Amino acid sequence: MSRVAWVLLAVVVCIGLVAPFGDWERAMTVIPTEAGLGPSPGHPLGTDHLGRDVLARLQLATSAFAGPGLLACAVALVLAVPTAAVSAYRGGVLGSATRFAFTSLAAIPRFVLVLLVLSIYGDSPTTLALAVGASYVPLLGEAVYERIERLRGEEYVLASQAHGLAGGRILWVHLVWFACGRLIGRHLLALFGFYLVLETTLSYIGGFGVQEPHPSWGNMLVFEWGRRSLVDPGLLAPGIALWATLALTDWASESLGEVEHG
Amino acid sequence: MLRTLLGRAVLTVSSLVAAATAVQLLLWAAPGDPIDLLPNGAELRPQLEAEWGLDQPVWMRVVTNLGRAATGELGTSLSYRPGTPVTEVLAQPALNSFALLIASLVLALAWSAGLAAFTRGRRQHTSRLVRTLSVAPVFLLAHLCIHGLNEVTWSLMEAGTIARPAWFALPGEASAMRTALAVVLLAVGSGALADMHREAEQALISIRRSGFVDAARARGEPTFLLVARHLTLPLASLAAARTGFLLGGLVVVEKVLLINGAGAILWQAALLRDVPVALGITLMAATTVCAARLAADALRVGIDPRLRSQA
Amino acid sequence: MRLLAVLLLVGCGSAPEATGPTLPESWLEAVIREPARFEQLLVQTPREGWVALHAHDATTAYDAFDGPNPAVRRARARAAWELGRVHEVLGSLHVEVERAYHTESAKRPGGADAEAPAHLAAANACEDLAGADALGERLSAHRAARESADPTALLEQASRPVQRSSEPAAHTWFDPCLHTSLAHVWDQRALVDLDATRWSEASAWADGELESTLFAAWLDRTDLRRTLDAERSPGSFAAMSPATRALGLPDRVPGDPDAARAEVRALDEALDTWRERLAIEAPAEGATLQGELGLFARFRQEWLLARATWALEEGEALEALALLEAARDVTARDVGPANSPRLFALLAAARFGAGREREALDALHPLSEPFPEILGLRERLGDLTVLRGLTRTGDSKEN
Amino acid sequence: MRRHLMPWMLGGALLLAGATTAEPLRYAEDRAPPIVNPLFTTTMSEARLAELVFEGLFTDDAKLSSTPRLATGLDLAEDRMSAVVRLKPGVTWQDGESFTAEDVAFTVAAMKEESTASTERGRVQFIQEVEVIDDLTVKLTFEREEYAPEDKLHFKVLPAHRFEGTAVKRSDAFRTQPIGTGPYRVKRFNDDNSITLAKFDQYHDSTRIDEITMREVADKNYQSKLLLYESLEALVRVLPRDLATLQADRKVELYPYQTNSWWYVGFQNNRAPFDDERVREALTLLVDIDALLAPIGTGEVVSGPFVTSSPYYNHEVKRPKPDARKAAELLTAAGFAKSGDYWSRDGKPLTLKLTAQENLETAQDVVIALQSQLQSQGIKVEPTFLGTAEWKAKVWRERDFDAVLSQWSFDRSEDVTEQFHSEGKFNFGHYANAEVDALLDQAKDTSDPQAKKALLREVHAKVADDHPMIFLWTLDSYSAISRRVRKVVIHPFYFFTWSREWELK
Repeated sequence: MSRVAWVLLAVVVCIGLVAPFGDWERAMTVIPTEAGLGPSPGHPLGTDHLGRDVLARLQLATSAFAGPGLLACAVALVLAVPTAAVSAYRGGVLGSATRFAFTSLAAIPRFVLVLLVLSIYGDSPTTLALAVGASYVPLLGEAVYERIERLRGEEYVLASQAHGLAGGRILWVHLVWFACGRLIGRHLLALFGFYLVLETTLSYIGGFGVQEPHPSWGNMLVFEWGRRSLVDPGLLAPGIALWATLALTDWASESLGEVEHG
Repeated sequence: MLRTLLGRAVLTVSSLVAAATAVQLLLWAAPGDPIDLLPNGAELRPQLEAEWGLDQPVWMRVVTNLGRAATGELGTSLSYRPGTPVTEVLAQPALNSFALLIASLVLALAWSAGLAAFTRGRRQHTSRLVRTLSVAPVFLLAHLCIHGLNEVTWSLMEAGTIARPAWFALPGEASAMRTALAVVLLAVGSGALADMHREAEQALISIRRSGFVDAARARGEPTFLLVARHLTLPLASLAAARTGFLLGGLVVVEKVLLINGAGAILWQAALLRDVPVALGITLMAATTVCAARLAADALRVGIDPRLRSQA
Repeated sequence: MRLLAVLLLVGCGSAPEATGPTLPESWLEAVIREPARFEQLLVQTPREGWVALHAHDATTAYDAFDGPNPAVRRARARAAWELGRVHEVLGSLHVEVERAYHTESAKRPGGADAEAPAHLAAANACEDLAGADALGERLSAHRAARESADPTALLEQASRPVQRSSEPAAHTWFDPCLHTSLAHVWDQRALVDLDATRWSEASAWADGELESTLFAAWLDRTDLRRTLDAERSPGSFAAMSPATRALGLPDRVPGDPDAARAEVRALDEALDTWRERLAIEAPAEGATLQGELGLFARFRQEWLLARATWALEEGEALEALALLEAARDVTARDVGPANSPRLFALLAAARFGAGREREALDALHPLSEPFPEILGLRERLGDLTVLRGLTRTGDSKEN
Repeated sequence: MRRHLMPWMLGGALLLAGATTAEPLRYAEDRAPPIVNPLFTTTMSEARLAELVFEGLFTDDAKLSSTPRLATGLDLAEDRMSAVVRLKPGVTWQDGESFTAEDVAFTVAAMKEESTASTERGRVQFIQEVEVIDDLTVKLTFEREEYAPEDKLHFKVLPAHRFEGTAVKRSDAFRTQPIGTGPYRVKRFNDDNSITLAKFDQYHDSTRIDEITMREVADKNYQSKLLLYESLEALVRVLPRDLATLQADRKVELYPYQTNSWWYVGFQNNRAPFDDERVREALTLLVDIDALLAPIGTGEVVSGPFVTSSPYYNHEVKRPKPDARKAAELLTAAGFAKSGDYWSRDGKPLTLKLTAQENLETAQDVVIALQSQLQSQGIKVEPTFLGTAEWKAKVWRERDFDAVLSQWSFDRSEDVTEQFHSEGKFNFGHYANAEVDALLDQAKDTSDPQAKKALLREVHAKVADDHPMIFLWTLDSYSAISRRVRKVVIHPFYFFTWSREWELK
């Protein structure tokens, strides 16, 4: 089940990454004569009230979260994992200082922090990606720190130190890659899901995030609401696509699941 | 016992101060002059320069602001409610948001504990169903609920089966129905219920497998009360951890359901770049999270005899 | 006159049944229950005439209904009657505008407008053209048109002002009696087809079958005959007809717009129940005819126009305005099957009566395409609007 | 125990305001008026709200001629250069103070005050001096002979005692606690941008509806749904798209409310490249206006600054037809060349930064359609949507834009001087044409209606020829009011002038 989820998720992300370079004339051109059409072979999901093809816009909307979402994951990975790993492995003052930093930053709810950053630094996809990535650092850092600190005292770590293996190799290969690999993977998937939720929320409520005429699943939902009957697929398509993609991230993370021991 | 509690309190307060400093630095580190950010910046420049003390070095500004915040003086709103002090702007809305938060926290805990007891690590399908339902973002659930509810109620009213409910379609004042909807959505949406259910389930499993429960079962005593008492501890720390997430969801729920809360005001303030109000709300959110952590620690020390003996 | 009207009312107070009115004689039931009669009518009389009349294009309808056969002549009288009504309303409006213009300009700087002869603003100056010598050579055109019932000469001169003096500014003055004469011409043409000289003698009109009643405000022939005998003004035919009383409408409260709106709602309810009953009982083809031609909507509008004319004749502008705004199909912008030209003419007259000259201009705008001769009235009404606005400071806002 | 606790907590703690006793009249606007201060009224929603809270010396009666309101009468001097106005005794402001001649003098001074920069200054230009004779009498001296000064004394009177001086600032505290003499006082500014107005008990006249609530509902089709749900009693502007459903509905009555308004895309005429008339004309020729109008409804395309039914509309000036070839010629003449798929000049593509009002749904549709059209013609369009406060700052005061999409509404005199005179206060695009200035001045002074019509038709022709704006259309505009509201008569511009007579069953 989760393998299928991974494949589908990869497809969505690929469309999102490739989309900005494609020619999305059908998604952006306003053709009043074709306004508000129902599903038809030419327009599988019909057209919105300005005559733009809904399916094309649905695909183009993936570029609103695919690229920036991965950027946010990269930022979180780069900022959180090394600091947490090194400070957990060293321990001592550095360890408790990093731990204190993580707990204090975690005191500010992520959504509030992102909104604050947007209001100060302006509202562009890169700023949003950086803000979301940075706001996730405490959560990821805390998880990695806790696990490595617990494993530091394990026999096999002490044994490899005794064998004279280089400290760095032990830390990065054994501890971070083998022990925390799945944990970090799960967190990054959750972060990608969080970025998707945040981006669609911002563009749904308006004022921030992707604005019309550029499509996002959030603003597409608002744009057509009230103009068509509830049963029309073109109306709920953005909502269903959003829900399905989030479900995919959740099922995919099942394959990275671990049995919590003890 | 008192000493560990005091230690924890100092740690939490200092992390709150650190968080507040980080947020202030965020503002002063912004490129250019923060006053240019404001739409009516030019008009307010003299008043702001004095109030924010732009001439002083950054750390001095941070210290003075923290001093003022400690005494509860958060400056005046610039563009959201120009001229009114932030504390006055946030008084009533903060109360509404707080009540909403507590209600949804309690509801989420109740449901996740109930579900955990029901699934107990076995019923995989139910947990996957809960996860799939809960993964939907709060705004999408709110959107579907409002419009679905309106359409269904309207068709029922037109068919004459029900009278016109008071809360129906944009009532005059906030209605119990809309608040109830907000609480439910906050407790369920954006993965809240799924995460809490998983953690509650793991806590329940570990307690049931632990030694003293087996011993009690051997003695034939009812284990339910024992398990319940020991479950409160992980649930408390779970609640403290989830407060941060729920506060984030609160902003969305209040904005979409038009509830007069601090979250909705944060959105407006961010849009209007009303920095003092936005900082004020961020500070309040951070304080709530730290207070929740402190409460969870106090509860842990209070209940768990082992911790008490170590002190 | 008033006594006769009351008599009419008392005479037919039949209580309407619960399932809505049953008027088997009415043209609505005739067309919907027996579509064959409608088809037969289209065979007997020229089809294009009825298509044009349905589309409120009375001039084309008048030319299409050509032939000696009495049924065709009765149909042609219908077209002439429609045009007569439009011009009758526009004619009286133009005279009122002229009079208001003179009284207002007298109060303004520079005194009354010297160009336009004041006596032409008298109430009935254009009716009998007695004192209309100021019209100069136009007067002979008027007299010739009224005798020969041929409007072409008048229509050609319609867009040229009677007088244009160069200094100080190009002062133009249009012939205020144009529409009144056109109304006379078309009424005369209609009466000629009905072998009568006055409307009260035109009871032959009621002898006709469907051609006298189709798309009209009166529901059946007896309705038409009673209205003709009641010597009411031609514009308000059927306003008080017994058949429509059978629809169970509340009595008229003179001058009360809310009562008028309640009357319209009662009419809507009665027509809805009637249409739903007919939709069940009538053959499918009849129902499709009603759907395509919008027969009930047509009757509703025609009756409301007659009812509004009656209110206007009694000087109740706000009451007429309420009826006309309810009569208008707001989704159709121009003159066509959905909106009669009479509606826009009456709307302009009612708004002018309520002191709203600028909004009266809005109402006349859709008529400028089908009735280009309305240019004179629109210019004069524009003059009056500007005159009344001279002493005001303009106010403009966004959105 | 926990389950039982929940409903009580929800019901008790969170139910905020108590149930209101009287049934309010609830009407919806697209945008809530940010400022309730007649000195700075710029939008129709503000003018409508001011009509409920404030009053002028005179007002319009049902036949739209002037009738006394705060005044009881006016004696015009022999030489028509001055007039003595007697005020109505026993009138109190909504804060209990009594209304005196001092307030009239203050209002005129505040409007004329340079630093206040009031948008209403044009309406008191004709008064040279105001002299307070006693508490209830004031003498006005005019700049020129006046024939019916009461027609010009409809501006709203403000309470002198609520202001420090005649130089009033926009952010003056009055904006959040407005005090008038009108039938309703502002009871509460709610946080969902709705405003509750309660009946003013000591009002010097009668009014029948106890409470009026103004709600901001930006989403147009939700507005008409709310009316059908009976959550609203009145909609000020109905979209043409909803006319069919509302007309068929038995609970709602439609009233025409045209306000002589027309939509436009206004260029900033003193900012390159839009200072070059050829560029402006080229852009006008690249736009298919009918295709822009189709998605938002039915209306009529205009070729100049008047609606087609106006006495000043010049029917000889034909509306521009899309002509890509001529546009290309004009652009090349202006030094642009089409490289790749965009027109550009010395390396920079021709970009139109189009500013429009935020969450005004119809405006958003027009901006998207316009961007799509121009994009396919090789012009880059960057839309920005501004909130009300930002719009006022950016467009009205700083005039910092390439092009704006907006709509002007006019009362019966359709006076376009403020928009097209080089010194006009609302001339955001810095349009300046000496001939047009002369024509407008002559039209203001003339007393011959036919001369005024000819002059303003000439203005229409000249402005259309200069292309300071793309004139779009005038929409069919109706307001929909529930049938529970009785005795409804709407003022063609200010809407609420006779709301005193309305009744709510």
